[in-house]
Amino acid sequence: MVDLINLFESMLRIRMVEETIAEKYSEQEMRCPTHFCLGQEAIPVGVSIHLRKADYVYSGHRSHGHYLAKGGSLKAMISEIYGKQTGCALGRGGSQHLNDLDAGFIASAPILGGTIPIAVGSVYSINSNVNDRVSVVYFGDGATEEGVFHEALNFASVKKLPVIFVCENNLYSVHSSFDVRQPKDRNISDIGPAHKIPSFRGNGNDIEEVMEIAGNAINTARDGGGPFLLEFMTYRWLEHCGPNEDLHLSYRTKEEMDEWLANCPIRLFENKLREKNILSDKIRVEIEEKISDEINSAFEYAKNSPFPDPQTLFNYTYPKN
Amino acid sequence: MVDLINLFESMLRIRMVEETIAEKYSEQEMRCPTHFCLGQEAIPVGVSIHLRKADYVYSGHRSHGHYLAKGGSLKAMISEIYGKQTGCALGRGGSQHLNDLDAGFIASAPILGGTIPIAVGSVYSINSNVNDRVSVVYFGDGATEEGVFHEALNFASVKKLPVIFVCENNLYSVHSSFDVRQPKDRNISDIGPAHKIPSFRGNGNDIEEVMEIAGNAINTARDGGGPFLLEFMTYRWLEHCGPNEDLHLSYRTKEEMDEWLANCPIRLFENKLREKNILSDKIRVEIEEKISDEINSAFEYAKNSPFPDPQTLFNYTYPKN
Amino acid sequence: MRKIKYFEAIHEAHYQSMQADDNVIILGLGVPGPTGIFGTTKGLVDTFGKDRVLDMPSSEQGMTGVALGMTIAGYKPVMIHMRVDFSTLAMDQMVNQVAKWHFMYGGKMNAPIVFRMIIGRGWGQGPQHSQSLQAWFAHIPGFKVIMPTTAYDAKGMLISAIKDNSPVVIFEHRWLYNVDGIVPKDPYEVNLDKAKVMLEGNDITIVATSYMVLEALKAAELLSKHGIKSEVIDIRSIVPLDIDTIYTSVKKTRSLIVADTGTVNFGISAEIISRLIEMDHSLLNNLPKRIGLPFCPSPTSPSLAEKFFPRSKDIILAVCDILELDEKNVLVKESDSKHWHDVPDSSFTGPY
Amino acid sequence: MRKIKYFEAIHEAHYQSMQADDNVIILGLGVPGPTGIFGTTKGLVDTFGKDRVLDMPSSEQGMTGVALGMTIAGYKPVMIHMRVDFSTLAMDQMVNQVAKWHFMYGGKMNAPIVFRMIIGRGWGQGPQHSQSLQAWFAHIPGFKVIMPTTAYDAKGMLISAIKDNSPVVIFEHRWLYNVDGIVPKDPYEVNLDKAKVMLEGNDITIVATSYMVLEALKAAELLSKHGIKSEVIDIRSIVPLDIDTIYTSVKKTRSLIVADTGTVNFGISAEIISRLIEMDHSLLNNLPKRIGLPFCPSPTSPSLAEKFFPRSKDIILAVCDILELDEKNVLVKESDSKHWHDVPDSSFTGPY
Ligand SMILES: Cc1ncc(C[n+]2csc(CCOP(=O)(O)OP(=O)(O)O)c2C)c(N)n1
Ligand SMILES: Cc1ncc(C[n+]2csc(CCOP(=O)(O)OP(=O)(O)O)c2C)c(N)n1
Ligand SMILES: [Mg+2]
Ligand SMILES: [Mg+2]
Repeated sequence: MVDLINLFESMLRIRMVEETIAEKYSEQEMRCPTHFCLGQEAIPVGVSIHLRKADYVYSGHRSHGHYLAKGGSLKAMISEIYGKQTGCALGRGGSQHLNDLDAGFIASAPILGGTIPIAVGSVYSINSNVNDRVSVVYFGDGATEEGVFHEALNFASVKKLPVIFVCENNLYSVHSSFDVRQPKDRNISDIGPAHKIPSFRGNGNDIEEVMEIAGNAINTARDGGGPFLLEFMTYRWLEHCGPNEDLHLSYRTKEEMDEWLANCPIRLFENKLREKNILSDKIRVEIEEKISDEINSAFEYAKNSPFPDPQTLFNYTYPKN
Repeated sequence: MVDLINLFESMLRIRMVEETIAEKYSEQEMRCPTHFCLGQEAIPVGVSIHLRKADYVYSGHRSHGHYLAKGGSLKAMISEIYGKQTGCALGRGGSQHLNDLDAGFIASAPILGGTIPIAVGSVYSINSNVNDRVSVVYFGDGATEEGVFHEALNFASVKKLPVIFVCENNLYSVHSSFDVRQPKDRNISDIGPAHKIPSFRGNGNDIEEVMEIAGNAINTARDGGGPFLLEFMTYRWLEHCGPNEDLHLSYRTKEEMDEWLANCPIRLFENKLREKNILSDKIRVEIEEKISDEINSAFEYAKNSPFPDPQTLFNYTYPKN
Repeated sequence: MRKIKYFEAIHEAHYQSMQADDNVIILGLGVPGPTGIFGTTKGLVDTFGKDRVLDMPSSEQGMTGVALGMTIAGYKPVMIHMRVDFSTLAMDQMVNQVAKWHFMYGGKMNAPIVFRMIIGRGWGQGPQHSQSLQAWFAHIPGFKVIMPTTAYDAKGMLISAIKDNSPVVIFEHRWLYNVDGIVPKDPYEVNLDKAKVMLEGNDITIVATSYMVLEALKAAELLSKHGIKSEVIDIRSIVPLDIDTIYTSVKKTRSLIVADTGTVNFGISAEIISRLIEMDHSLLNNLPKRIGLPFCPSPTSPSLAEKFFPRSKDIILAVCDILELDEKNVLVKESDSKHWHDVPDSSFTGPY
Repeated sequence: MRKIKYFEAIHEAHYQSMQADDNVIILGLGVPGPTGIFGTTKGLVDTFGKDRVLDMPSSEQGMTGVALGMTIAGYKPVMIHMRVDFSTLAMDQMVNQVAKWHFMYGGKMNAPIVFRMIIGRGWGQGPQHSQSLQAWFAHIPGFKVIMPTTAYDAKGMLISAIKDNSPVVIFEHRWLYNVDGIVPKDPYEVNLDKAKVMLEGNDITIVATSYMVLEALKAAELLSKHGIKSEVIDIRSIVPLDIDTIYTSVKKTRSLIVADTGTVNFGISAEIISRLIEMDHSLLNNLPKRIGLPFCPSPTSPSLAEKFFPRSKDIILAVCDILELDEKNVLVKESDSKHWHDVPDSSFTGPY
C-alpha cells in the first residue's frame, strides 16, 4: 500500500526546495540557467512511487522534481546549482545536468529531446530474458516536436523495450502556446498508437490519477509489455527559466494562471488527505519542519563547499583508459 | 475523363527508360549511383495524372519515375545521368539530383527524408487566400524512420498546407526488411492521424486504386483541405542501387519476388485495357515504337553532349548577387 | 549621430528589410513572442503579422527544410537559433541541402536564407549552451559566414545578408547585444567580405572575431599605456576571409595574435595563420598565438568558466610573451576573486 | 606473413573484439545484411546473433542516442555510417551528448562508442555522398579522431578504439578497402595517438591522411626517380595529433605539404601548419602547400570530379612548385583523357 503521507511529503519537499532556490536566486550565487517546476510536482512523485532504485530516470532542462522524486541527493543538487565541487556533476553541469547514479537518476540535459533516445538505449539488452528494469524519461510538450522523439518511440516499439515516455504537457514552450507549434486538437498521447505504443493521458495535477496511470504502465512494462507513452496535463507557474512570475509578459492570461493555481496539485491532495483525516495541521507542520531542516542544511553544505579548482578544468575531457 | 491509354503509355515509358538505362549501365558511361524503380511505375503515374504543371513534385534517391511522370525532360535526365553539361543539373548532380523547373519537378536528393520538409515549405504562403498549388513529395518506407518526416508532418498540419506525402512502401530499405526497422504490424498510414493528417493506404501496383486515392487527396488539398499522407504498397524488382537483380543476396525470397512480378502494375493494367478492348497489339506496338524512338534520341543526345568544362568547377558554389 | 544598442540595430535591420521586401520572413521559436529573441524581433509581429514573423515548433531540422522550401515560393527567410548549439539538430538540412542547393542543381536553384546564430558565454550556460561553431560552417563550401562586432555592422551586414542570394550564417555574441554604437537611421549595407582595422599600430597585430574584438581593444588600450601599439583587426567575415587586410597588417608588425570566440583546435584561427604562411613563410618575427576556448567542453561552475573563457588579460599575457615584456608591469591586478567575469556588465543578473 | 585486405582487417577486428568482450555491439542499417557494410561486418551475425549485430531504422539521431544509452547498460557500441554525410543527421547526439558525456557529469559517465565513418570519392557519389568531415569532429573536445590507412592499422586501431573509454570517430576511405597489407592473425592494438613515418627522406615532408597517404607514396616514388627524397608521414590520428613526429620531419626538410581527404578551407591541414608555426615561426624554407578538396561541393560528373579530387599528380605539382623543379621533367603524361580517375581500380564498375 502506498503511504499517502509520504506522497504528500514528497511533493511538498519539491515545492519547498524550489521555493528556496527561487528565494535565494537573487543572491546571485547560483549562476546558471535554472528552470523551476513549481505547480508540476505531482507527476514525478506519482511516477516515482512505482519505481525501484535500479530503475533509470532521465530528464531535460526542468529536472529538479524528477531528480528529487527518484531519490537524488538534495545536497549534491544544490551544490551543483551553486557550481561547487561537491555537486552531483562536480560543478561541471549546473542545474541542467543533474545525475545521481546511486539513486538511478541517470542524466538530465537541456537540449530538447536529447535524453529520450538515451533512455531507450539504456534498457536495450542482448539477453532475451526479460530485463525487469524500466526506464522513465520525462520531457515537455515542446520536446515532442523534435524528430528524435519519434525516432525513439519507433525503436522502443520495434524492440519492445521497457521505456515509459512521460510527457509533461504544460501548454507552453517558453512563451509559445501549443497551437502555434502543434495541431490544435491533437493530444500528444495520439502519437503513441502511430508507433503501436499504448498511450494514456491524464490530469497531471491529480497525483492519484498520475499514480494510477503510471503504475499500470510501469508494471506492465516491467513484465515485458513494452513501452508506454503517458501525457499529463499540467502548468508551469513561474517564468520559463528563472525564479520570477511572468504574467506581465502577457503570453498567457491571469485567468488561465488563476485557474491552474486553484488546481494546485499539493493543495488538491492535501484537501483530500484532510478529508480522510490522514493529514492534520500538526502533521503538516512536522513535515514542513523536517523538510526545512533538510533544505537548510543542504544550502549550508552547498554554500560552504569549495568551488572546483580551476587547475582541474581539463580533467574530464577524456576518461582514463 | 482520364485517357487510359495515356496512363498506360506513361507507365510503359518509365519502364522502357529504366530498362534502357539498366541495359546500357554496364557500358560504364553512366558513372553515378543509380536507383531503379522497375515494378513501381504505377504510383507516380497515378499521382501525376491529377497534377498541374504549376504543382510541385519532390523526390529522393529513386526518382526517375517521379520526374518523368511529372513531365520532366527525358533528354535532360539521361544527359544528367551521363554527367553531361546538357543534364538537368548541368552534370553536377547525376541520377540523384534531378530537377526540371519548367515541369514543376523541383528537386530530388538522396539523403533520406531530406526533401520532405522542403516540399512543405514550398507551399507556405503569407497570403491567407488559398494557394491552389499543391506539393507532392515521394519517399520510401525507410525515409519515414527519419525524425524529419514527423517534423514535416507536424508543421504541415499546423499550417494546413496543401502537401501530399506519398510513401512508396516497397518493404525494404536496402537489404533490411520492414520488421527490423519498424513495428511489425503498423502501417505507415497510421502515422498521419497522430498529426491530424488524413491518411490512406492502397495497392501501389494497381494504378486505378492509386489514381482514386491520390485524386481525392490532391483535389481536397487543392481546395484548402490541408495535407494528406498516402501509403502505397509496392515492390522493387532490381537491386537497391544499380541495374541488376539481386535474389542471390537472399535477403528476400524468390517466392516473394515471383508474387510481385506477377503483380506487375503494367501487365495488370494492360490486361484490363485489353479486356475493355481499349488496347490492342497494334496500339501497343505503336506506343512502344514511339517510346523507343524517344529513348533512342535521348540517349544519342546525351552521349553526344559535351561534358562540363572542368574550368567551370567553381561556377556554382555561390550564386551571383 | 544616433547611438543605439547592438540588439536594436539588428531589430532595425529586420524592420527595414521587411518593409523594403515583402518576401522577407523571420522564423524561430518565440520570434513573435513577448521577449522577441532578446529584443531583436520584438514587436515586429505587430507590423508584419504572424505569417511573416513566424513562431514555430522546436523542429530545427524540419524547419530548416521548410525555410529552404520557402525560398522556392519566393520568400527570403531569416531563421534564428537562440543558441548555435541548437543548430546541430539541423545540420543535415543546412549542410547537405542549403549549402549545396545552388551548386547541386547546376545553378538553377538559390537558397537565400539567413541563419542568425546566437553565441555567448557566462552565467553557467554550460556544455550544451555555449559553443561557438563558426569553424564548422566555414568548412562547408556554399555558406557565407559573418560575425559582426559593432552595432553599425550588425545592422548593415544583416541587411546585406538578407539581400544576398547565398545562404549567410551570422554569429551574434550575446555580450555584444547591449553595447551601443553609432548607427544611421536609414537602411545601409555593409559588405560581407571585408575585415576592418579597428585600431592602428605597428608593434603587433591582434586579429579577432566578434566579442573578442572588444577584449582585444581593451587589451590594446592597456598596452598602449606601456608604449605598445597594437593593430586590432575585426575579421567580420569568416567566409569569404579578407586575408589581404590581415596580411598587410602582419607584414608591418611581423607579430600575430588571433583571438576567436570558438575552440582553438581546428578552429578558424588556424586557417588564418595557415593562409598567411602560405603567402609568406617568413612573415613572422616571432611565434604567433591563438586565443580561444581551450580543449574541453564549456564548464558551468563560475570558477572553471573563469579560466575557460579568454579575456583581455589573456591577450595581454600573449602580447607580453610575444614581445618579451614583463607582464607584471602591464597587467592590472584583478580586483577580487569573488567577482566573477561571467556577466557582460553588472545589469546582468541571470538566469540566462 | 599473411596479407589481407583492409576491409578484411576491419572484419577481423570486429570479430576478435566481439569474441573478447561480450559487451561489444555493432549497429547500423544493413550491418547483419548480406553485403555487410562492404564486407566489414559480413557474417558476424551468424556467430554473434542479431542482438549484437544489430540492424536498425534509418534514424541516425535517435540511434546515436540509443547507442549512448547502451553504454549505460554496459555495452560498447560500434555505430556505422555508410557515408559520413549521414552522420550530419546525428550531430546533436554526437556533439552535444556523446562528446561531452564524460565531462558534463563530472567524470561519472563514460561514452565508449566507436563511430565508423566511411568516406570516399569517385563514381559520381556527388554532393551529398562524398564529404570528408574529420575537421568537424576534431574541433569538438571529447572525441578522438583517427584515420587508419593501412590494413595493419585498420585492424589494430579499431581494436584499440573499441577498448578505449572515449568516443572514437574513425574515418575509413572506401578506396582503401581493397588494398592489402600484412596483418597478423592474433588480436593486437595500435596506439591512437601516433603518426607514422611511411617513407624517409630529406628534401620535403609530405604529411597525409588516409587515402591521400597512398597518393603521397605514389608521388614520392615518381619523385625519387628524379632524385627528390620525400618523407611521407601518415598522420593516422587527428585527435590527439602527434605534432612532434611531424615537427621532427619538417625541422629536417624545412618543406611541407599537407594532403588531406577533406575540404582544404578550415580543414585539418590548417591546424597542422599552425601548430608547427606556433612551435617555430621560421621552420619553413619555402611556402607550405595544402592539398585537399577545393572550395565547392563535390560534383557528380566525371569531368568535374577529375579536377575536384586531388591525386598524386597534384602532389607532384606542389613539390615541383616548392622545390622549384620543372614539372614537365617529372610528370608522366597521363595516358588518355577518356580514362577517368573515378575508380580505385579497374575491378570497380559501379554503381556505388
Ligand atoms: C534543441 C533545442 N531547441 C531549443 C531549445 C530552447 N529551449 C529550452 S527549454 C524550451 C522549451 C521547451 O518546452 P517544453 O518541452 O514544453 O518544456 P517546458 O519548458 O514547458 O517544461 C526551449 C525551446 C533547446 N533547449 N533545445
Ligand atoms: C540519412 C540517410 N541515411 C542513410 C542513407 C542510405 N540509403 C540510401 S537509400 C536507402 C534506403 C531507403 O529505403 P526507402 O526509404 O524504403 O526507399 P527505397 O530505396 O526502398 O525506395 C538508404 C538507407 C541515406 N541516403 N540517407
Ligand atoms: Mg511545455
Ligand atoms: Mg523501401
